[in-house]
Amino acid sequence: MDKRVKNANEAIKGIKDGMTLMLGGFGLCGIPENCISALVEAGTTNLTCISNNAGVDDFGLGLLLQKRQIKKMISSYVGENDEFERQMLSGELEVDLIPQGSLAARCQAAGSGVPAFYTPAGYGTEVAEGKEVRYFNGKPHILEHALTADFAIVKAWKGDRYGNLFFKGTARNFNPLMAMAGKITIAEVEELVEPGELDPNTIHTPGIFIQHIFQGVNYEKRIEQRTVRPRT
Amino acid sequence: MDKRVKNANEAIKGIKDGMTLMLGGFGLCGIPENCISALVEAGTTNLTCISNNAGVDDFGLGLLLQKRQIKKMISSYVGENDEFERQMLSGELEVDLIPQGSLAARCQAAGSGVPAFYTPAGYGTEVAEGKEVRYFNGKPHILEHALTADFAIVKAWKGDRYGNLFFKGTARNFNPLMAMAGKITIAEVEELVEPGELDPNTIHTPGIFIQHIFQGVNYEKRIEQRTVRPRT
Amino acid sequence: MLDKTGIAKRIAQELQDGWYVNLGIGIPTLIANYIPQGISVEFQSENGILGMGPFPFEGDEDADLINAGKQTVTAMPGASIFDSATSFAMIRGQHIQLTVLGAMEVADNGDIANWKIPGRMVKGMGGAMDLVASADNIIVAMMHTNKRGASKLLKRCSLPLTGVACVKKVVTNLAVLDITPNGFKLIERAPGVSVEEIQNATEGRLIVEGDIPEMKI
Amino acid sequence: MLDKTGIAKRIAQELQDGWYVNLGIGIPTLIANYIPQGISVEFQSENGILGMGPFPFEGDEDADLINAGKQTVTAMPGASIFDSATSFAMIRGQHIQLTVLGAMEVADNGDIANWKIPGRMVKGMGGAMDLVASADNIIVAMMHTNKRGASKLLKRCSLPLTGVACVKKVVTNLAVLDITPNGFKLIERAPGVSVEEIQNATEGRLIVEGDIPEMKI
Repeated sequence: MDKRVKNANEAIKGIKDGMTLMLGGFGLCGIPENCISALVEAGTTNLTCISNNAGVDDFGLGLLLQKRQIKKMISSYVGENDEFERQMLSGELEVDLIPQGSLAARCQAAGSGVPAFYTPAGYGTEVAEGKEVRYFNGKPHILEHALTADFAIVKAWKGDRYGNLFFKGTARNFNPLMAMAGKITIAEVEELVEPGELDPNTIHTPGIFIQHIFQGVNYEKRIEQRTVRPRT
Repeated sequence: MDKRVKNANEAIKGIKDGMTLMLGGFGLCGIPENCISALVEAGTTNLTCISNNAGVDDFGLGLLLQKRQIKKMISSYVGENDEFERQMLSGELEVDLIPQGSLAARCQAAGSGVPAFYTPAGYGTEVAEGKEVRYFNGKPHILEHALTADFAIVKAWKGDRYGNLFFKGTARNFNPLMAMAGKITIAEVEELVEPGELDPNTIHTPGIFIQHIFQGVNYEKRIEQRTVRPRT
Repeated sequence: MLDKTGIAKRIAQELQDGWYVNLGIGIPTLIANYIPQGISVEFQSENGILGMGPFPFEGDEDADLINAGKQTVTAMPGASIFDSATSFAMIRGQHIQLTVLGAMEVADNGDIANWKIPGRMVKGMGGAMDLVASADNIIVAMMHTNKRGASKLLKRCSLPLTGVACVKKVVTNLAVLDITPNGFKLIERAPGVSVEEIQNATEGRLIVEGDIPEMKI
Repeated sequence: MLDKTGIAKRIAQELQDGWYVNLGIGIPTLIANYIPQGISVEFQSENGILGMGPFPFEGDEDADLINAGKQTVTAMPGASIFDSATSFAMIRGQHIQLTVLGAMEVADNGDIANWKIPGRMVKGMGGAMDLVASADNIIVAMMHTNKRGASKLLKRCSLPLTGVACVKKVVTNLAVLDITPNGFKLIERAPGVSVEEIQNATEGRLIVEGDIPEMKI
């Protein structure tokens, strides 16, 4: 059960032009920095990327947008990226915006073998167009389908060769859900530890969901909004 | 946010005859021993109990069955309890048997505001009778609904006054899911710790799902099948 | 007339002991600074934290601990961290007692629009559609009029909706208004603001019954 | 003819390196003792553990660490523990490569019955319905005939079904059989068992093509 690969370049080898990728992270928090860089380097194109956000102009998925490697984005919020907005408004980039909770639940559903579920989110809005509406307890809900991807790419704090993952703080976000949903899931970790070092009770993502794992390098972990209070 | 109550008797005060309860545990592992004892003592009757198993003849939910306090059981496996089987076959006890994964998912759905979802489990069997069938990717699925309860009663290893819970080993099982699903959720814990002692990254059940918490006493933690290998 | 801080202070008065609260980006975020004495509430941020504390001290900021506005935050004792599915389980499952968010437009039936201006601006709905579709208690915090002076309290939203008939209360720089079956009901005036000024700034149906008290901030 | 251990040993030959495996109660549990040399597999138990190890040493048993059969077990280095919803996410989401379970009856189209005898015995389906409805690779481990000598490999199940057209392979005390569109296809005979004996013990459609080799255990 040794799922280790050498680095990001080796991990993404199977990713081909035109594939659908899921990428963990919320804003720039918990994004798979190494794999994004490797994808920029590889020049893989025509990608459909499922990720809550689209990075900022010069970091995260913004790097792939700059190079026009992304054909379509599936996200919930893209407000921090001018290049994204430009490509979208000009029609160069296809965009599917979906409610954040539905995005999370659709990934989880895919990983869980649940093909579809009902949610109240988006009823009566553009998001509901073309979707089945059904009432439960007198309240309208829409049918949402599981969302899967050829590859899911997630980033954890610690992991072991079995693929077990532990996330730190709010860098967890979509990562465990996308890890479940990918047909193949790549995990990059800040620290690769020996099996048994992670307490089985506190593993966030059991290794069964992971196919490739490696210890990343040079994490920048950029902060989007550095808000502090003065020491008094 | 102090959710502490003194003991099981105080915790179950709101439970009335005829209510629906969820009780965590798998077999005798992770069952809320203190609250079950308190319910036996209180003599609350006509209960509908949702629990994966029904205990054994003289422990766990078996104690409530002995006293005929349960009108209906909703479970997935009841093979360890002769009194249960007797009451069921004689018609004294209503029983709704549902697939274990559907039971877990229906609790989780209730706690998550998802009123219904599709699952392949049970298609073509008695379980599917009267349920909507729909094909996804060419495969038949049935529609299952969220399952809620007036009270959920769960048992954790450690917890704090905010209601945050940490489970040990496979005593976790249904407990976190039922904790989400109860209109009111009672948590009994082996050890009540100070807020901050539990690492926020490793809390299994965030306190938001819990209404009452107490430190239980005299845990028996009976083992159903003591299987060992000799030391060589 | 209130400034943004004033709006936050007024909404803070709505908080009740033991509530779990989700605060949106912008004015709502400020509310955390004005929790009334003697009550205890917990803040949930939909990116996966409950028990969010104030901004960290300079030098303590952690890239792995942010709120939904991508700002560095801290975790209070008793905080918990979870994935996005669990976070929205809390939201969709109605485990949160109060949701406060900003808006571009609110209609007098409780419709809200805050995620898109067709052809001009698309930020995305983020978690707002889940929040407004699920929460029982939604307060909108916003300016009464937009930059061009036009009312944001309308008969009907002109922008794409975020949710239908969901807003319960609106607190603006001019007034506190409840959403009722008959439209916006004026509850309080901002200090120094007349009923007439509020009427002039409100395009939707406005109900004014009896004496309208001035807010106490 | 095989005993229960023999059935477990024969099924163990089907294991492949890197597989995640769910073993049901009874004969399937024994398979864990006969993993072929040089391959690494991980056992999942649906009550919430992956990387299950052997029974604990005397005195080390922990009431909080059991398998789906309620037996005390151990966790291997690299094990993980999770709630029941995550456990069935693994199962339903097809993250498990092999499921082995017992049965009362199997039909020649792959139907399986193993949870109920109307009016006489009801243990419940436990996780079996989720497992058989989800898994691509299901092997049934059972005796070829019941206690009264009647075949358990049938044209049609007489008992309430657990799942439809899902079993891929059956390993009994007499034979290894694949489920094909035309019925049970005889693959191997147990040591010392003739094709005729298998034919006599099989009520469902049985395909016998060419020479049927004897199992190597």
